[in-house]
Amino acid sequence: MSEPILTVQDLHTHFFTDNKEVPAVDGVSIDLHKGEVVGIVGESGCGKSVTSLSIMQLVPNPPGKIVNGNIYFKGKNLTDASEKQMRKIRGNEISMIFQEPMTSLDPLFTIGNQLIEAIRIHQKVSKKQAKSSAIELLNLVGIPRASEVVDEFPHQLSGGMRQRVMIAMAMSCDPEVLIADEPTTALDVTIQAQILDLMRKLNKEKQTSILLITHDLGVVAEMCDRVVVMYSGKVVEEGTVREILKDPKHPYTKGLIRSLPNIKATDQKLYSIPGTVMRPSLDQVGCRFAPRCDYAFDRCWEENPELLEQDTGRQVRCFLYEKEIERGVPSNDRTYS
Amino acid sequence: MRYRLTLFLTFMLAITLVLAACSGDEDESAEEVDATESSESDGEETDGSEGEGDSEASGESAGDQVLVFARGGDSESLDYASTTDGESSRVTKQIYESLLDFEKDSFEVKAGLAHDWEVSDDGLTYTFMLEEGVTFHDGTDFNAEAVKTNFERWADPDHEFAFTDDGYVYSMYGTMFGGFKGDEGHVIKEINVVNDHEIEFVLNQPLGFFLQNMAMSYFAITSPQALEEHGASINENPVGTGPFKFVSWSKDDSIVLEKFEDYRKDGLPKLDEVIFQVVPDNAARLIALRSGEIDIMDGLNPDDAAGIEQEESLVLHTRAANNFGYLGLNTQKEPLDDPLVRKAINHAIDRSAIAEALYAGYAQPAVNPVPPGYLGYNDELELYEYNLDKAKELLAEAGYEDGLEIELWTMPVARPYMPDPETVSEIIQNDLGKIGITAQIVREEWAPYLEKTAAGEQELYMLGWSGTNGDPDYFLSSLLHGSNAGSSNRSFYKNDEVDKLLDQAKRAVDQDERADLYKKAQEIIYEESPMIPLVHSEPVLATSSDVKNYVPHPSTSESLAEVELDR
Amino acid sequence: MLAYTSRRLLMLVPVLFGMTVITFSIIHLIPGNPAQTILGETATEEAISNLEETMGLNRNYFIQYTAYVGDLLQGDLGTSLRTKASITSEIGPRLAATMELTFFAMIFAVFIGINAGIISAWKQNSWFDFLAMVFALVGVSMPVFWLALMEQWLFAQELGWLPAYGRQESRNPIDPITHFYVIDSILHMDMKQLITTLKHLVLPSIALGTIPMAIIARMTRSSMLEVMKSDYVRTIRAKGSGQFLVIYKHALKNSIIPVLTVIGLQVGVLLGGAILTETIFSWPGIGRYVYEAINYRDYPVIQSGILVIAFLFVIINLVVDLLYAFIDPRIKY
Amino acid sequence: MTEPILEVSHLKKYFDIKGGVFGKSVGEVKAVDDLSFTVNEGEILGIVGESGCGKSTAGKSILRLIEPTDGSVKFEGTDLTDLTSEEMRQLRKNMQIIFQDPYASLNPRHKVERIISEPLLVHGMKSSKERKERVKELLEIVGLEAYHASRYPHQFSGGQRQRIGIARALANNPKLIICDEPVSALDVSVQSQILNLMEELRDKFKLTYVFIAHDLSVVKHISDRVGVMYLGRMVELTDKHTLFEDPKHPYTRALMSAVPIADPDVERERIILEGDVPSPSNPPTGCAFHTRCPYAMDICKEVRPEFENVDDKHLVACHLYN
Repeated sequence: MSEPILTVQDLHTHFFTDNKEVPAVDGVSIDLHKGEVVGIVGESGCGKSVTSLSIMQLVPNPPGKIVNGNIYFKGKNLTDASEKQMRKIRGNEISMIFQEPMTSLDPLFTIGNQLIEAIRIHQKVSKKQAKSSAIELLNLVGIPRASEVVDEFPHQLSGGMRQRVMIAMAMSCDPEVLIADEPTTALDVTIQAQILDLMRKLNKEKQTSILLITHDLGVVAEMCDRVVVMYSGKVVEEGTVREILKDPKHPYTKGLIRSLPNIKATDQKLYSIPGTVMRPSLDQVGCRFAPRCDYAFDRCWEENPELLEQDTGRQVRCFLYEKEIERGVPSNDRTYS
Repeated sequence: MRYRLTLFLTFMLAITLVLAACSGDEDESAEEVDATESSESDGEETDGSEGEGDSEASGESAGDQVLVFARGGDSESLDYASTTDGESSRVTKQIYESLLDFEKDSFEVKAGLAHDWEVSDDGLTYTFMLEEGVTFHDGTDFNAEAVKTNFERWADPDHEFAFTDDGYVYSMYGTMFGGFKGDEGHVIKEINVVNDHEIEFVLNQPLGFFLQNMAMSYFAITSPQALEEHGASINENPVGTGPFKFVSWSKDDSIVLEKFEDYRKDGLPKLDEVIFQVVPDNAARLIALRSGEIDIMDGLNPDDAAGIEQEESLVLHTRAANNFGYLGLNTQKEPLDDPLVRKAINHAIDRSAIAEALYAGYAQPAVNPVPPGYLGYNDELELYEYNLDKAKELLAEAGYEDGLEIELWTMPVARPYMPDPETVSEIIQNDLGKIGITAQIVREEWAPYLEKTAAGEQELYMLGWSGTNGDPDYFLSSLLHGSNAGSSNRSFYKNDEVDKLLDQAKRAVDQDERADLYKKAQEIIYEESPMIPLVHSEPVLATSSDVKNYVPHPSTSESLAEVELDR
Repeated sequence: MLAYTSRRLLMLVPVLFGMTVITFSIIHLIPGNPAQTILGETATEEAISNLEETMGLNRNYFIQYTAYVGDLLQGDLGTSLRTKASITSEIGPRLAATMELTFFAMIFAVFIGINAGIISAWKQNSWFDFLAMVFALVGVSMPVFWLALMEQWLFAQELGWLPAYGRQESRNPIDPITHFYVIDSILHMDMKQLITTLKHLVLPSIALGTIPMAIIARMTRSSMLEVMKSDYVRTIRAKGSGQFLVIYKHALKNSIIPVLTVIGLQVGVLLGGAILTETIFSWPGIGRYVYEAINYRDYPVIQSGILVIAFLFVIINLVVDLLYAFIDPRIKY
Repeated sequence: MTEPILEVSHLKKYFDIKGGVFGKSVGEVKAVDDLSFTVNEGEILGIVGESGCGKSTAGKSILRLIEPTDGSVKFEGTDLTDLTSEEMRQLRKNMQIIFQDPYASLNPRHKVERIISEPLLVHGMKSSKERKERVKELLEIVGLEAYHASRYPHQFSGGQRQRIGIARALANNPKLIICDEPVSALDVSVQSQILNLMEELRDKFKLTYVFIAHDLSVVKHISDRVGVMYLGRMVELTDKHTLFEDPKHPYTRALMSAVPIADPDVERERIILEGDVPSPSNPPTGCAFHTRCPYAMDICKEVRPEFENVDDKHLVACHLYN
């Protein structure tokens, strides 16, 4: 495989509130290759959104700050980039769409105005040209009556339509990387299907790399090539989508999959992970999942497990697999993509 | 769109700041601009008065003889006879003239539009010889017919120029001449035009202060043609014979008068322009005076007066007293019907403390219910001594050695003679307490206060009186004549002897005789103490030291004809 | 928008009716005989009954009210008892004076207030933010008369830069056309007069505008902080736009709505409540007109003044509401 | 089967749209439009649909938390729509509701103790000691600790708050609970805890649920029968196995195919519906779904299909089956 287009290396983003330092992202590393769709999965508070904002250098500061780590985009380290350099990258080479299409558009400006703005920030085109490309973009993302919609305001559109507008905006400069932060969570299933379809199409046609942040394993299964599972600010497992869903290794991933009510499954009692999600903390010693883990043993409480890596790229952060991986036990097939 | 507006606002603010900053050298540059400017504005002004362009230009170049007189409030009306407002007569005094005039600093009568006058021995016929060759500002001639028209206008509500339907009431005429046409007490029987320059007033009964009245600014002469032309809006378009003619009035702001070139006295007026400027706030007015924006400021805070005296560029003036505030005693009510109690109270009030507390010393403790300097002011009487022992003695004599309780009604509004009624009532309450009188302060709204005191519901009460024509009758009769009990005599004082003296004085023509009669009346009043005069306030004002020949008149209205600026 | 506007205009009718009832009642609510109150201590009984007759005070309330409203509808506010002049013609120039002052005071307040609020929000917790907010707090609690006198003392007396009083130089008055002197001096093509007029506006505008400025600054700041946290601001930043665009285009427009409410209210307050400033700076405005009418118990003027101020207040708030609808497309017309 | 505990027939809820110069009503939003179904004792009826289909409005109208426009709701034979508000208040003891957002539905200024004991007080438990006991008991039932009673809502996680909401609903031993999206705000791992809890409680207290949700897999997991709503109407209703194995209505089918499944091996035909749900203020004529239906026929545009039995106890509103 070629060089990754985007590399997150040992990222630490901490939040400083009320004399407390919260390591929201605690040593996360992710690679994203050209044309690839990588999912970051985890429950709320696991640090997946902060990771994406860190890549864009949009973590609200204060209270948040990247305290350590590097983010390489096409070889350039974004953590060293100035605000001005970042502005050239944002929306141009790396775009982002957000979870809440209802609130992510400025309610006081027309769709067209906001799209034109996005275009004209990065491209020297006239307003008229920008408007026609805005209409083109709206057509591209499947908005009917695009030439009318440009002059409408966000509140006149449904959630699905707004998310399409967000995608159009994100695609306006043909970015190489699209970061989608829970793009369909707020949408209905039938609309979610439309949006996922659209994103897949863009990925195939324009070879846009997508970093898809979601809590929905179903969405992951439909969209992603590789998956990173996060828990409490740390990556606990990484692998291909098949590896993760069919052969989860980390007890957390396992629990997560088992606790899903499955539309195809029969009536048995759902499995549930006991306890509640642990907020990241600097004081924490040992594995962060230990308090909820069925397999936890003494060592888990005392020592922080390292991320173990197989040469296939499969990674797990769990003491249970130390031996297995040392022995080089092959994982399930790697052909799936 | 939003930030285009912001940019506009930035621009506006920048301009304002630049204006503020570059004002230092504005004067020189203004000169240059003015040359081109005035020619331009001349061309554009079509309906302005003819002389305006010239006077403005000359005003600019001469610059000096434009006097700004700053005062606290605007004039009510420039029709002097239909108002009693001092700020109005201050201005009309410059525009209009009466048949007679007062001396510069007193109420002594001198010639006005009439250079001479004769009184018949019975005091019923007054003949005035009028100045010849006098014209009104509108160019029409001043003559006896004009005088007659004016007096008839005031006397007869049905007169074509009375403007009764527009709310015009000539209350001062009614007060001074005993009522209006057809009223029983109306003193003017007929007015006869002898010839163009001689006019004769025939009275029903003698009126001791008739000449005094003729000098009042309330009875000045308006051009009959202007009355014809302006009708009821004569109050905004005054046309008289005075040293200055009216130019413009911007309400609550300024009244501009300019020199009347054809003024009957040669060489007068000296000023080219007079501007009466309203600057309501005392402190702001003083700042404006110090910064040279104004030349005369009326209504100085007594507290600031001492400071002015130190400043070289400013001159402090005092206006002679023309009013007094008093503590009234309802002589019909027990225990105030006893003169001993009244005298006891009179001895217990510390007038100097009041004068000091309220006027920083710019007031005189009052002896008589007439201001000093008035005809017949009795200067032989001495101030009731502030003597608590004597007061207690008198109280004991009256049978109140154990003290008594009494109501003290306090005014709800400030008046020139009583700038802070609340404080005065507290001082009085405190003083009375010292001799065992417990005073209960009663507060009423202004209208009920006036109605109830006129009805005699009060015991002790506070009020005051301000002079108009400078005649003692206006004080003594109004306040203490038995016939006025229940209206202006709220002490309900009835003393036949005093009434008789006042009536005689009102009818007497000889001024010395009148003075004697008033002095006698004051003696009795002094002894009986129906009211306790507190203080005569002496208003202070300041001018820039450039202002010459300025003499404040006790009536508040002085002619500025002789004033000049020396800078 | 048209339907919304006309609906709002229709809603004015009962408001105006209520206003006339209140102003009409003023004269009958004071204790004692109004005629006595008006005429004061030297009034004769005859004068009192004359005045009652002229003012129609002896007729029944309903007839008086009908006559009052009838006159109002013809644009006749009555006659001032004190000056005997038509109130309609007297009130015009004063209204112009007040409106001109209010306009400039609000420009000052809005410009400084909004910008200070924006910068404070932008540089939250910086020294500027700290200073600006301390200043705003002081501004809100500073007595207007004190500020005004300090201004006069410093800029008029000590430095001599700016005039202490009035709308124009006493020695060189303007020939009024509209009574908005800034407009008048432009109409006269008189640059010098314009400069003079503007110079006269500086100190009173600052005195009058300081409290609204402080209120607007605080309001803008908190409103901006709220908006800056919003999702769409994040979106705009993710598009790669600079702070200036974010703040002056998007955040400002979004945060202006609560600020607009404050501006509307403050304009109303300034129109009616500028008595102190108008007195100290000798500004012949409507506040002083009514205040003096109260002193002289000139009831027709009090009634009309209050009515006009209330009317303006209602109109301004109507304009503010229409502006909301103009700025925010979500408001249903 | 036993008598139905709840019988909803022809329930309608229209909201007025205000507008024009005088703010008159210029139209209606037909949030719930002629909804009929029954719920048997001890049963869990799931209601699914996308946002705006009227499922939450239906839930609230049943309890008369908002007044229905028309139709009747019978609870154990009593018609709720005829009751006075006082009678209704009495009856609410037996019928409770749990909301989606546990945080918004708990007063943030009250302690848990007060939140749970309030319905007890309302329904006549005067003794404060008794109430304390009951609160403790309820907290334990929903898997919390007794000491939690003295805390404020913000001190809890989302799942714990939903447990508090459930405890409050259970306070007066209701027979019927309407669950309005009770787990959709929760994380997956917590969601399963709550679902399990709800199932346990149903068995333990013989509860009946009307379970409103948009997540098909959740509904399928918990329900006995499932109704599918579209634009204020029920389009299909049957027991869950039949529904999920043999969905009849084209909308139901599309809905099911749209649910992503967390299994990369599952291959299926996906039906992607065009466009959005039409506005309920201006619903299409005839069958409301015809604008997006891949099988739409001419009749669908004109005639509104009846909601009738197709197979045994399988109600469908579609012209394809009539």
